[in-house]
Amino acid sequence: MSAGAGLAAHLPALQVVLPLLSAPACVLLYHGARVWWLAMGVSTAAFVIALALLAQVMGAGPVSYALGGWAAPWGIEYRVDALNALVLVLVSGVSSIALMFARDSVPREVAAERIYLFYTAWLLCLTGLLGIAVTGDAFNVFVFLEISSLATYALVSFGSERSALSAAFRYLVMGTIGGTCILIGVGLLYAMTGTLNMADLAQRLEPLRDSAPVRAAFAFIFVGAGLKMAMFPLHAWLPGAYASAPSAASVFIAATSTKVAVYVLLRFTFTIFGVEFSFDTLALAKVLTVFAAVGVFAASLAAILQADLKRMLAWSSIAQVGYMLIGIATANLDGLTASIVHLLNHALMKGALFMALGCVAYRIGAVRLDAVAGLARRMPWTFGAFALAGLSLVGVPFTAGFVSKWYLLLGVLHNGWWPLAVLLAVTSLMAVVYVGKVLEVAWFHTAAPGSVTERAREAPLSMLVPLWLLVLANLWFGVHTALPVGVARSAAAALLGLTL
Amino acid sequence: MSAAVSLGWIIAVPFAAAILIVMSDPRPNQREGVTLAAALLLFVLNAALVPRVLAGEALVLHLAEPVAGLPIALSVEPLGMTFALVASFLWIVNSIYSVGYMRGNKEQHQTRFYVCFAIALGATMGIAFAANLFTLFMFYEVLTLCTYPLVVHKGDAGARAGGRTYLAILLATSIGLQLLAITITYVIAGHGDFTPGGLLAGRIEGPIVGVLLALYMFGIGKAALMPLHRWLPAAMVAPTPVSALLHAVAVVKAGVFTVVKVVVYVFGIDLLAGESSAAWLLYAAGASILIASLIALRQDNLKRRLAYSTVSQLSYVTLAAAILVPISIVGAALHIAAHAFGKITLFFAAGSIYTAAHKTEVSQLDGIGRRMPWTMGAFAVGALSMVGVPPTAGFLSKWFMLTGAMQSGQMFAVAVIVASTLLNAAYFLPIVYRAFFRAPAVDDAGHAHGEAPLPIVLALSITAACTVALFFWPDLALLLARDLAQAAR
Amino acid sequence: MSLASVPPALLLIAGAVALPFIAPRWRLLALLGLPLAALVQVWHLPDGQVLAGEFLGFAVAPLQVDALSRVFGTVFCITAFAGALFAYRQASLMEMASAFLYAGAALGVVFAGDLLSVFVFWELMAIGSTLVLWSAGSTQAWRASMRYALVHLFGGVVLMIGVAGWAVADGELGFRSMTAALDGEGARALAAAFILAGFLLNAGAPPLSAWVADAYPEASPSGAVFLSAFTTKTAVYVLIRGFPGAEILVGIGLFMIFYGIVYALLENDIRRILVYSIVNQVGFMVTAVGIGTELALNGAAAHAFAHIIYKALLLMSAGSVLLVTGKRRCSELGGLAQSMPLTAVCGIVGAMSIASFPLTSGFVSKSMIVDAAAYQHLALVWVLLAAASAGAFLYVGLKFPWFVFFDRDCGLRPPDPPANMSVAMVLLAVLCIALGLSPGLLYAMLPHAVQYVPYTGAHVVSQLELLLFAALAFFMLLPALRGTLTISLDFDWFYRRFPVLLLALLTPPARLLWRALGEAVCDRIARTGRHLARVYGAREGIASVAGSGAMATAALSVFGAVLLYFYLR
Amino acid sequence: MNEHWLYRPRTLSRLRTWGVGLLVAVVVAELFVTLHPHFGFAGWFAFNAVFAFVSCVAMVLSARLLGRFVRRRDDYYDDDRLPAARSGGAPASDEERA
Repeated sequence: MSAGAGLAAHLPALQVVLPLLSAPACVLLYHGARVWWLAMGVSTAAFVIALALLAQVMGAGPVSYALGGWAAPWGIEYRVDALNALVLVLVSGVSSIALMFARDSVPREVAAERIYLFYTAWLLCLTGLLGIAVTGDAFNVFVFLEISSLATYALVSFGSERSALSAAFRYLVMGTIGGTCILIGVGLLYAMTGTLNMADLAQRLEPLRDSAPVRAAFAFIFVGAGLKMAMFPLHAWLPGAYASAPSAASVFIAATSTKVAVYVLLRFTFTIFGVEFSFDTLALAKVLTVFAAVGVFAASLAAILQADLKRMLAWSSIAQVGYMLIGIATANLDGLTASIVHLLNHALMKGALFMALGCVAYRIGAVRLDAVAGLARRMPWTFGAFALAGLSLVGVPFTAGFVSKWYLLLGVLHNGWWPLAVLLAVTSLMAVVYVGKVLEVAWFHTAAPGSVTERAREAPLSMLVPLWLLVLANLWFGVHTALPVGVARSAAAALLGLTL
Repeated sequence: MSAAVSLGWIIAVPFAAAILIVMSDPRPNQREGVTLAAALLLFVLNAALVPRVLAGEALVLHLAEPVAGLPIALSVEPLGMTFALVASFLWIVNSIYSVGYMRGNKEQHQTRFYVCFAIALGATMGIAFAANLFTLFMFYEVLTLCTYPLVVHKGDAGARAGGRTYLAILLATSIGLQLLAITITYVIAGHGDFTPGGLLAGRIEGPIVGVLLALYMFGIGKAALMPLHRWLPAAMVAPTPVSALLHAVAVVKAGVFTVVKVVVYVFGIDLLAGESSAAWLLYAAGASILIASLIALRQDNLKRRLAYSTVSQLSYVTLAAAILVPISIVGAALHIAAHAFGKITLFFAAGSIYTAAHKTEVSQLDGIGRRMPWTMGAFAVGALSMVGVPPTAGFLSKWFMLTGAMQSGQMFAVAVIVASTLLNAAYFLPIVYRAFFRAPAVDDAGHAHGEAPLPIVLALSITAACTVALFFWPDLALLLARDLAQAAR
Repeated sequence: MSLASVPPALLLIAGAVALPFIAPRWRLLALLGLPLAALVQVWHLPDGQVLAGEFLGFAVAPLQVDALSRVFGTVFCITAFAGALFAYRQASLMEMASAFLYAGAALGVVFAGDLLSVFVFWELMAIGSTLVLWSAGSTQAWRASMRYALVHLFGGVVLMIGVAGWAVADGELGFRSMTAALDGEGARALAAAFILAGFLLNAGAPPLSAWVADAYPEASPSGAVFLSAFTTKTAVYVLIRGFPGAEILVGIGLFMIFYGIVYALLENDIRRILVYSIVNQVGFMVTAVGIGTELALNGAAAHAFAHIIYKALLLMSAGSVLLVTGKRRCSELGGLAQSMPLTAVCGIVGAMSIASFPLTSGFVSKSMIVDAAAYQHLALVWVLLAAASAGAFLYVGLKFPWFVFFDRDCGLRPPDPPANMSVAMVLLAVLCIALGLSPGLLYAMLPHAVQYVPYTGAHVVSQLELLLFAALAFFMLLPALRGTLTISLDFDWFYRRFPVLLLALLTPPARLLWRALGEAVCDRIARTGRHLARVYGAREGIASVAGSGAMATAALSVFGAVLLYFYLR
Repeated sequence: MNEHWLYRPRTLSRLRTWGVGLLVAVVVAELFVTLHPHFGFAGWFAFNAVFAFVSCVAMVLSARLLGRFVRRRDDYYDDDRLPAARSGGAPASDEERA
């Protein structure tokens, strides 16, 4: 009992420490299968912990945990409220499902003797992402960001194609710039306030709002986060990275890393700098809407014109990030709810889509449009899943995608931003086009005679199960919206300083 | 059985039927038996509702609320009742017809055909009884998706091309424009429940009204308002029963039904009548009536000619709604029923000709009326109804449209009706003349054929009879339509 | 609906529907029996509303009887009977059924007590007559019938607009005189005007008079008989009931009279001559309705009665000629009296009647109209009517019989037509004479009491002068009257030729323009597409995986911009 | 001789004389009846005769005059069709089908 209670008290720490410690353990275990089991176990444990935390938060309000017993603001505080609880669940959950998928997928794409390194990187990445979400310390955010980023570069570089290395390198360069920006930003804040604890920062910044360094800090952090989340003009690293990473890694990264960056932006703009400073003084909304709007449109258009399907999905991810930014820009309850729900929903749909492509890659290697001609008749389950997830991406009612898009439209229209509403409609149509294109080719075109497609079989169960888990999640959260919307709403309310 | 419950059943029956049909796959008789039974049951359930509707009972069934503020609910109102009655009755007839047609032409994938058909009817019922915009939109999309397999039934390149156009236009318009319009409505009004007098009444004014109206009218692609009509001719690659029940009744009527619902229950005719920015609809509808007729004039393929005639006839309903006086709303409601009976008869005839004589072009029909007197007789009745000549149903709706037009002094509408009457005659009468008064062309003097299989002849005779009967006994349709006009006030 | 109140219309329409199912040997019985039964019913029905009900929310009276409707009902039944007798051996089953539908619809109109019923039967009549035309089977007949059908559907819609407007303006649709409303203002006036227009179109009034001469001559020999009887006369009937004394009708009527004469004078096709004379004679009736006195209205009704009979007779004899010779042009005929005396005699009787020779039906009816004008001291009208009477003798009373049965011998020696046709002709010829000898028969039926006495010495003498000197003019101008192989353009040019010309004129430039536009648009689209593909597509432009250096600079420039922005705020 | 009696020269001349006689007789008859004209001019002697002759001549001449403008060869309309015909809507004319 007391043990249980004690454990419960240390959940925030465990959330990070567990994957952190098990990462080196992977190196020791070495053997591929065993490593997978470890990673799987740890990730699942992390997922359970995250759920427990979410339950706590929704029950008893924000949880604060002083690392090493040093009370904030001197020590490092782990602070969990609805928002980051949700992010924790998302990250750990996706990681677990992606690992299920990875079991058979990875050996196909990663040389056997390097698999254990792959999972090590995976766990480190997980650590970083969870850490960013869980910590209440600005500098700590930077540290974990770097951990996750470095791990991610590694994961990308495991890709089988030679382009993977260059993509990873490019990602590294941009990621480092982003990291540095954030570091400088945090440094400036520390210089001005002498504290790194977020809550503390928020208070001490009150008087210094109009000072140039604070504005600079804001700019640094904004751009830094923007780089990490591939906000439109800063997106160039993403397509290559997602496209050339191993399928399982693509699933994991695509579903999580940008989301966490969005979380960081939310945290800083709302919790630390505060709404009125960010939106009234600096009129952040303008910048965001411009970047987001252009991004959503350009990225969707690019997605339509891609021949490589993973690249297509990567572009659509950039567009989706744009949606989240629009939601943030509205700075009203509905808009923010939309962004936060979309963190989750986009993870679900994009995860599913990348998994489907993983299945395709598993069977026929290539994931180019022309290669999947007529494949749907050989892999109906895979493409059935792809279709459903695609509908969710488009935002058809009764899929998760509809929920977030609906709230987003509400938020946008509350501010009377008609043009944006139209833009959303148009880009949804573009989504119809690029998803529909794939489906049409896969269902109605005929395979080139003598191609691998003709001999292809349905993907193995071990990959279909996680795939369909995500698809069903898409449908489930499309109908039972109470849970995600509820959490997101309270999170949004907290960010806006409202009380529901 | 409480009314609300029976509402639930009305939605449930077709979907249940679909499942049963799947399960009875290898056994055609059982499969078609299930279809027929379901159709009958559905019609009975609908008919049972009529007295309650006429009594003015408000029947609401709250199903779920997936997203806060977006309940999925059903409710009965006169227009929906009319639509549901017509659709469910014609489903019976069409099932009889389908049996004859699908077997007569030895079509493939018949089970898939009947399943999709049942689902389509379920969706149609959902549209007819939707209590709010969101529910309606949802079933609207279901209808689009579940009719797609029917359109591409043949599976060849042509069918796929047609299906592509079909899906592209319907999805694009509904997701791109209609959903946006619906959202805007929810934001402005706070809810999307259809309310007599219009749920936007008094809430908006100025150019935005015209814009929103445009979003709706072009968002409702199924109403085939030009230039968004292309999907309808494209859908003609489908087997004739599909063209008949879905693309002359269920799907297209779902479109104009939504149009009328939007005009009456979302905007309210007073709001639109008072708003100059909404005036464009009348002219758009008129233009699409005339242009479609002119195109129909030049089609030699019988089904295509019928398709374009449908496009123009659908815009009749839009036009009637756009006249914006209660009496013309009556016309709109009546035309939904009247055109349904007439046009399904025409399509039945086309299918009958195809089955018996394997002819698809108008120019091949010389003297066919002597071999297939019942088919072509029914065709003649349907044609007269399209022209709007008594004693056929078409006259009723035309009468109320004209009365409305005269009442509101809309001389443009009057002129359009005059012109389109002549055009309709110009492209339908030649067919009748050929069939009955020309000697059969020389080439097929050799191979003789008689009437189509009995189920087909039976079906088209029934619908033709209904087309005439509706003229002599319009009372029920009229009562429902008048109630609708009341709600419009 | 008890047997006593069966509408005469229903008898014929039901007959039309049933006809195909009746065994051939009973058909003749049905064909001759039904019109007689209808005739009996017409006289058996009591006055006033026999059937009444409610339709589309309006009180309707599908069966309402008074003297006026009885006059027309009677003559329609007689014509249906004679027509059936004349037709039944040659005409196709389809034609007979159509003719009965047509006649039934006409009966429906004259016994309709409300505008809605009038309209319904009006449209039925259009359908029936179109079917009669179709039954002729020739391609010319087909095209003419399409024009005919479209013109009449147009008239139908115009009428419907009027009725709808009347329903809105007046609230109820009883079929009464609307002359007053016509002179008034606003919605009622508009509605009345539409109704009048609809009626006049069927009467063959300008500007759309051309449909009569365009369509009727294309019908089969028997078809023309039916067609000549019903459509235009129902129009006269509804005018008498709906617009008595509407001045505008006088002008329209006079125009029709002289239109008929002039075009008939130019015409070569014998049946077309007779058809132009329909317009001319209906013109007399329309004028009478315009004059609007009791005498004038009596005259209109009486003249309609007489006209239907002698016009049917004329078309029968012309039809017989066409049937036995296969020729329809004056210039190809002549001297047929030698071999078909009966037809010739009947034709002459008809010609005398239409010229309103004393002792013929035309004399007793047309005189009423002319004198009605006189009694109203309408000098000009009277003069024109007198001239027209003379002209009538000239252009049809003489031209038709002379060029067909006498004049130069065309060398043909065809026999008289089959017995049934001859009998029908004789029947009608006898009727013409009978009415001429004892006008009382006719006058007794008329809606208003009649004190009119046609046979005064003065009247007879002056009429004879008029006619005989017209004859003198005819023979003196004979060369000028010979038929030529020509047709005469009419208003129908505007819907027969003008659109074709317009199309021919506009198509090439339009096509060019369209192609040009199309190419322009296509090029633009293609170019935009290529551009987009380059900018957003796989390897270059936005989607390019730029070198890390480029990316870094891009990122930094963005950063610079943002920083600047936040400073300047 | 087999010629029909109507066409014997004697008949014709006889008819002509009878006709002229008839004309004269009708005019003379006017002396023995009392006209009661509604209009003054109608009372003039032989008014109807003259009026009929003149007006008929006038009508014929005016018709000829109009004829100059409206007369066409009687195959003038033969190539016209309903628009539907161009798309096989209206039946082709017999000569085409032959």
